[in-house]
Amino acid sequence: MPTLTYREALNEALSEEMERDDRVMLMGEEVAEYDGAYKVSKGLLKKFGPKRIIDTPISEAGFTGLAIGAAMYGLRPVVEFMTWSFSLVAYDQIINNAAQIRYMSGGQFSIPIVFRGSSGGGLQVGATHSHTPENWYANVPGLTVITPSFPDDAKGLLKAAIRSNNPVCFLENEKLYGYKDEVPEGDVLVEIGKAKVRREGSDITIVSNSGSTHRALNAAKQLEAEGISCEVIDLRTIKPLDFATIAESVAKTNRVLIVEENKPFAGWGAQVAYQVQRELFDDLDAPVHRVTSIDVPQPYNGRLEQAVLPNEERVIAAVKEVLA
Amino acid sequence: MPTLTYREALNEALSEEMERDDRVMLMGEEVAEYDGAYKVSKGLLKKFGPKRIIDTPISEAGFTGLAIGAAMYGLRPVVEFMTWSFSLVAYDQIINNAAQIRYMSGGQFSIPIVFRGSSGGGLQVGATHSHTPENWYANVPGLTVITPSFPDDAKGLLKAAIRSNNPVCFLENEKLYGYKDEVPEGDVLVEIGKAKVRREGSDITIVSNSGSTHRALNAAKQLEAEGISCEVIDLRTIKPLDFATIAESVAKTNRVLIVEENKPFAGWGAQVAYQVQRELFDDLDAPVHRVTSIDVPQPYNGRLEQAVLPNEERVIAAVKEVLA
Amino acid sequence: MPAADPAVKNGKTNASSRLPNLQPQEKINLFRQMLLIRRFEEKAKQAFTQTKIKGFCHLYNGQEAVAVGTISVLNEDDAVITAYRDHGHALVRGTDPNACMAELFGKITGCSRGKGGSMHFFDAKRHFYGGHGIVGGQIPLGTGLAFAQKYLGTNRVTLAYMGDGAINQGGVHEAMNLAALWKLPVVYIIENNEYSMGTSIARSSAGDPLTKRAGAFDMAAIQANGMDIDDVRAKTFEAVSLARTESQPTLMEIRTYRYFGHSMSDPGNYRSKDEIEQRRQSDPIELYKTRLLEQKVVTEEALNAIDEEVSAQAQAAYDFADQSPEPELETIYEDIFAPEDQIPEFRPDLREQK
Amino acid sequence: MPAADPAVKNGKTNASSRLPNLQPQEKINLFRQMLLIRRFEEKAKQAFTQTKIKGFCHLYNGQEAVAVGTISVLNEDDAVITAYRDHGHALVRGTDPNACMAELFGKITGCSRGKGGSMHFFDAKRHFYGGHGIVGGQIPLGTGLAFAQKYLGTNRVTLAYMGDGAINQGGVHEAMNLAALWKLPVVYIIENNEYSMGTSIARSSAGDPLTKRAGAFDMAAIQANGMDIDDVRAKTFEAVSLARTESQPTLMEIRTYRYFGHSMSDPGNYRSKDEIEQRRQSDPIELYKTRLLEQKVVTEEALNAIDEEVSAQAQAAYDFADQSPEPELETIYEDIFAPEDQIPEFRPDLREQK
Ligand SMILES: Cc1ncc(C[n+]2csc(CCOP(=O)(O)OP(=O)(O)O)c2C)c(N)n1
Ligand SMILES: Cc1ncc(C[n+]2csc(CCOP(=O)(O)OP(=O)(O)O)c2C)c(N)n1
Ligand SMILES: [Mg+2]
Ligand SMILES: [Mg+2]
Repeated sequence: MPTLTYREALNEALSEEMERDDRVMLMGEEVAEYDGAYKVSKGLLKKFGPKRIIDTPISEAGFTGLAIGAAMYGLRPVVEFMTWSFSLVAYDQIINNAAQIRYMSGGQFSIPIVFRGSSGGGLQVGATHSHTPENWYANVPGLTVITPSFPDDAKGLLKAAIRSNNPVCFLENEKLYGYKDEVPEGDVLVEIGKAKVRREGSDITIVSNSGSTHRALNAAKQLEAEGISCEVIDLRTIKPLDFATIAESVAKTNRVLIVEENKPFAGWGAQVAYQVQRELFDDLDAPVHRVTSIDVPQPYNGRLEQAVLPNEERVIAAVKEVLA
Repeated sequence: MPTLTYREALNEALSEEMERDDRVMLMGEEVAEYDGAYKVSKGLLKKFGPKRIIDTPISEAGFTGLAIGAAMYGLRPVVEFMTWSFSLVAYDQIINNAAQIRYMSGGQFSIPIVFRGSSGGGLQVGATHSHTPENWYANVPGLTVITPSFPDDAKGLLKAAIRSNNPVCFLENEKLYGYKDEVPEGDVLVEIGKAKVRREGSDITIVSNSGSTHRALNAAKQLEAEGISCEVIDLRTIKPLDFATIAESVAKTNRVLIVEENKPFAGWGAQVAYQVQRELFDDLDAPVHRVTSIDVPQPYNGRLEQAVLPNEERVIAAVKEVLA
Repeated sequence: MPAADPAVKNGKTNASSRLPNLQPQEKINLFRQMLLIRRFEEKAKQAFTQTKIKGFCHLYNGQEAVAVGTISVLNEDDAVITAYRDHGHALVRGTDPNACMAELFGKITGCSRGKGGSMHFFDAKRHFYGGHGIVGGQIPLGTGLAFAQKYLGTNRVTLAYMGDGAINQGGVHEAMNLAALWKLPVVYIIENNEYSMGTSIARSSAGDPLTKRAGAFDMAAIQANGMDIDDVRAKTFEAVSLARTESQPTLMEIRTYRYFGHSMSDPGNYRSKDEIEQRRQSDPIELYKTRLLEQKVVTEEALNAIDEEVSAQAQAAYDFADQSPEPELETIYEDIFAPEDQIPEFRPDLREQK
Repeated sequence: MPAADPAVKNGKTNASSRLPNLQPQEKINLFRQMLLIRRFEEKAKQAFTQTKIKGFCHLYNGQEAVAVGTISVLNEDDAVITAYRDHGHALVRGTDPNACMAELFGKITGCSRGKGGSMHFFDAKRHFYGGHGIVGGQIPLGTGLAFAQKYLGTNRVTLAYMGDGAINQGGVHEAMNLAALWKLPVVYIIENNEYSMGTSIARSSAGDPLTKRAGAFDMAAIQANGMDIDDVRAKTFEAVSLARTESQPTLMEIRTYRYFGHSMSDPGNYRSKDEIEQRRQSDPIELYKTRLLEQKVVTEEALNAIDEEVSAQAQAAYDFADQSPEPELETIYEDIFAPEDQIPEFRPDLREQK
């Protein structure tokens, strides 16, 4: 299998889907002539031309709304937010229009659109640029939220998202763009709404997503040396949640730790915790724990930021606490 | 004790605090000459003049940001969103600026500001106008979220919010504006961050807020006839959460139901459920359940909307399920 | 009402052909459409008072010449999108009055299956893209319709309506910049009825007239007298031609007036009865009626017959709505997601959610 | 660089007094300030390359005359707010270069205690209101500063800066409408360096020149040549006077240029070396140096001595930052909430959160 970076995998997904369907177009700041702020769209302008790869002014509310309107009309836009932190100025368009127009119109208009871009902290870009807005979108009826952790999923899920006839929020992770791994060749889709066991284990189930999956896996490796066997579930899709995969794992481990970069109060991990105790109450040998970001805005200083994020040390400590 | 409507209680709070401190001013659409879309600011223009009671254009991002800037400069603005649903176009200003500037500036600037307005569904105004955005704000470090259910709390908490030196999201409930109840006279504050047991009981703890508290209380009354004794905790403040009051109650009842109008996925109730199972695992005789809105956009039709909301029937059924 | 300023244009040529003269029957039809809106809304008003209609209900009374005049110069497959004051636009686009009234009543036979209500009418078949509740939010959407029309090479255009208050939303400016920059075939229409709820335009908007907002983006702009349907038609025709032949956007400001409150819930104390009474003197329907009679296009009797017809239509709509069934509770779970056809369905049954 | 258009004003009178002639020492001081910014940022550039500075770091190189010229006509207690390209503004406002560099290094001695970084400088004492990372987000804030200045009767004014790309944010238009409507003492300054990241202004903004955006709101507007500090001063003085004496806002467009990439991470392939080289010919510091020498205000040796001084200052700032301690981990929990003094504290200890 060829090895690609997460960035290249996304790029391939875009390129293949644009090739397949000329209603698909990409729009965002610096996506065309600059090849994307994070180079995800590298080479696409050359390949597809300025009609389909479109640089926008810094007008997120405007071009997000524009793309939703275009989707109502039958196009299948991919909107890049340079980072998801900048989607906040377009929040209304995503919530009220992308998510709701189909319902409000009694099903007359579909909104086949993908909102995508980098997200998350860890690169010392400060509080305004480091949001992890999964739950702000996952809470909203009508939206699907995807957060891939590995190149294969990045590619396969983005392709699926573009083929979905409904609005998808696709949150990439800036820290992972350079991450390299095997990606199956060709037209391989990954199913939306399916979690993946990225590591098998028997003592505890760790549920995570995006960058946190990597922290969980690293922690699991270290814990193995201490004789603790962790099963790591990468959610991949945050909403809809693949509860079946979690349940299967918990039936085996009877213990759950959630690792998420979301700020703690009503992050998606709270929802997972709720469902686990609700559905699997009798399976649980210990309460569900969470390792989340600390409930403060993101500091610039690197050491502080690392401490705010759900780092491996905290994951290891939490695993031991759940097992205690 | 005099009897006031929720609306009048809010009006008194505004009036008294503006009288006390002339840095307090009110700004929003139709708050002045129109006396407020829901008449919460009735008479205030006459009393305080156009310098302090200010009608704005329909520019939520603009005047929200303006008010935050004014707060940085030492004013204590109260910003009325005609409804919280319209705050979505100002989301960035609230999240990135109101909540974060103090932190990013290393503590140099405080943002003493109150964002307030009506929220919630139930009045058949459709999906764009019926949001219950508690968790979109409560998830954000730096913000305090208050949702009063009764006139006394509406007054006492709004007064406290205005006197806080930090940004507060104060979510009123359109359905409650006309609700009448006793309100202590004079300068009585209610503590932010403290829940209140609105009904004592021994079989189950119901945790709720805002309009849902009333539904919970009605359900509790009906259940009493069937010999089921419900304790109803009105959170009042969503964040920070008063976990102590919940814990005390659960120690007695060992069972918890959460009733919230939030859409279910990672609503604030998920956070409460997480904390309950985490901290009170051994106290629990049954999993925590939630009654939330159904995970669909708000329909216009009244019968459908009532079914989408956490109505009393659903609360009663859920209580019985938890007790089963 | 103040005379509309002469057309303001920012140095754009107008390559349009001439607005064709109307046949008598076409004129009568314009009259009929305006009157249908009025009679329809009188029924709606009554139904609201009877609490058969709930939520917010914004009447178009007084503004009828705008929707009828502007849409009359469109082709059937051009796109229309507007705000929450949308009954007129839907009716003119051809949405069945029965379906419109049924939507107000929240019935399953409504044009949005009872899910949208007054503010959220939709009719895909008739290229009516809503009915939008968030002030200004429809303007980026409308710009996107025009974007898609151009992308797909349709030679169609979009009319995107907003109120005078909506012009102060940031997204509106962002969209206008995009349309000017990318040369999109969209006509922005400000229905300037001088008030946003209780706020007069002087208290909400710097820059007079509002067409100056187009100047910021070197965009064409034009004003029309919204009480005179012929003026509305002529000016809209220019703008639509610019959009269709040169793919250039225009900002239109159409001066109009609403006689009733902002919505049914508004007592309207911010303006005097005198002011309203005075404005009623230049009622667009009366004005056009007089003109048609002067032109001897039609007799008074014929017009009265039309009134009876459309009144009957409105009553029939009321009856239809009233007798239509409520949506089944099951419909709560419908219309959220379009069925998938390129990937497997992946959404769990919400009914099973706990 | 293209000559700046003559001042564009929308029919506003200018009741200002005359801009006072500068004393030689004052002129030299302007030179010193510009050079300090440049030398400071050269050090910052070096430190970034050494990975002592992280995240995004946007240099002001080439634009120095804008911050120095505009702020030079302010009183000390007037307010300044800008975007993420904020090093120059902070230094001119008087923020200690050591504190600025330490902020870039993320140290506790930084002007935001290491929490803000390059994009989020703040200095309350010197009326510097940041340093803001969201494009355009600072413009409503700056409008609010001016609102408060007026509300409190201070007779102070606010300068609110943004880039040419920021002008396309909706909130910027909303704020300008508010300022014009409510007559707020704010001067909006577009630092038009012709690019927003890699996007040239022609590809981002309809309407040329950008001062037309003010016309939409009947707001005063004026252009200045940002390479010529004297022109910047003269035009800013007019705008500030209008704000101070008549409480009227102005939109300024100052034409400038940045020599380096958008941020340290930008290779800058979207423009040619030739273009940059050509622009460097009208470098604001060199230009002013030549002028001062021509005016015989100062000798070349004296200017060289100043260069040595500010270079030493920059080096000292680097050393200070390098040697400053990291913030304690405990500081994570500080600066979130202002202490309460009118109500009881009500927030639980975050350290105990699980
Ligand atoms: C973003 C937003 N803010 C506020 C409202 C509440 N609101 C609905 S209509 C309206 C007035 C709009 O006036 P205008 O644009 O002139 O349109 P008109 O009602 O006159 O047709 C307001 C403030 C809203 N729906 N959306
Ligand atoms: C809302 C938002 N969108 C996008 C960005 C990313 N971004 C940062 S700076 C920038 C370009 C801004 O250009 P301009 O306003 O001209 O300022 P300059 O960098 O030239 O000083 C962009 C797109 C952001 N920070 N905020
Ligand atoms: Mg209006
Ligand atoms: Mg620029």
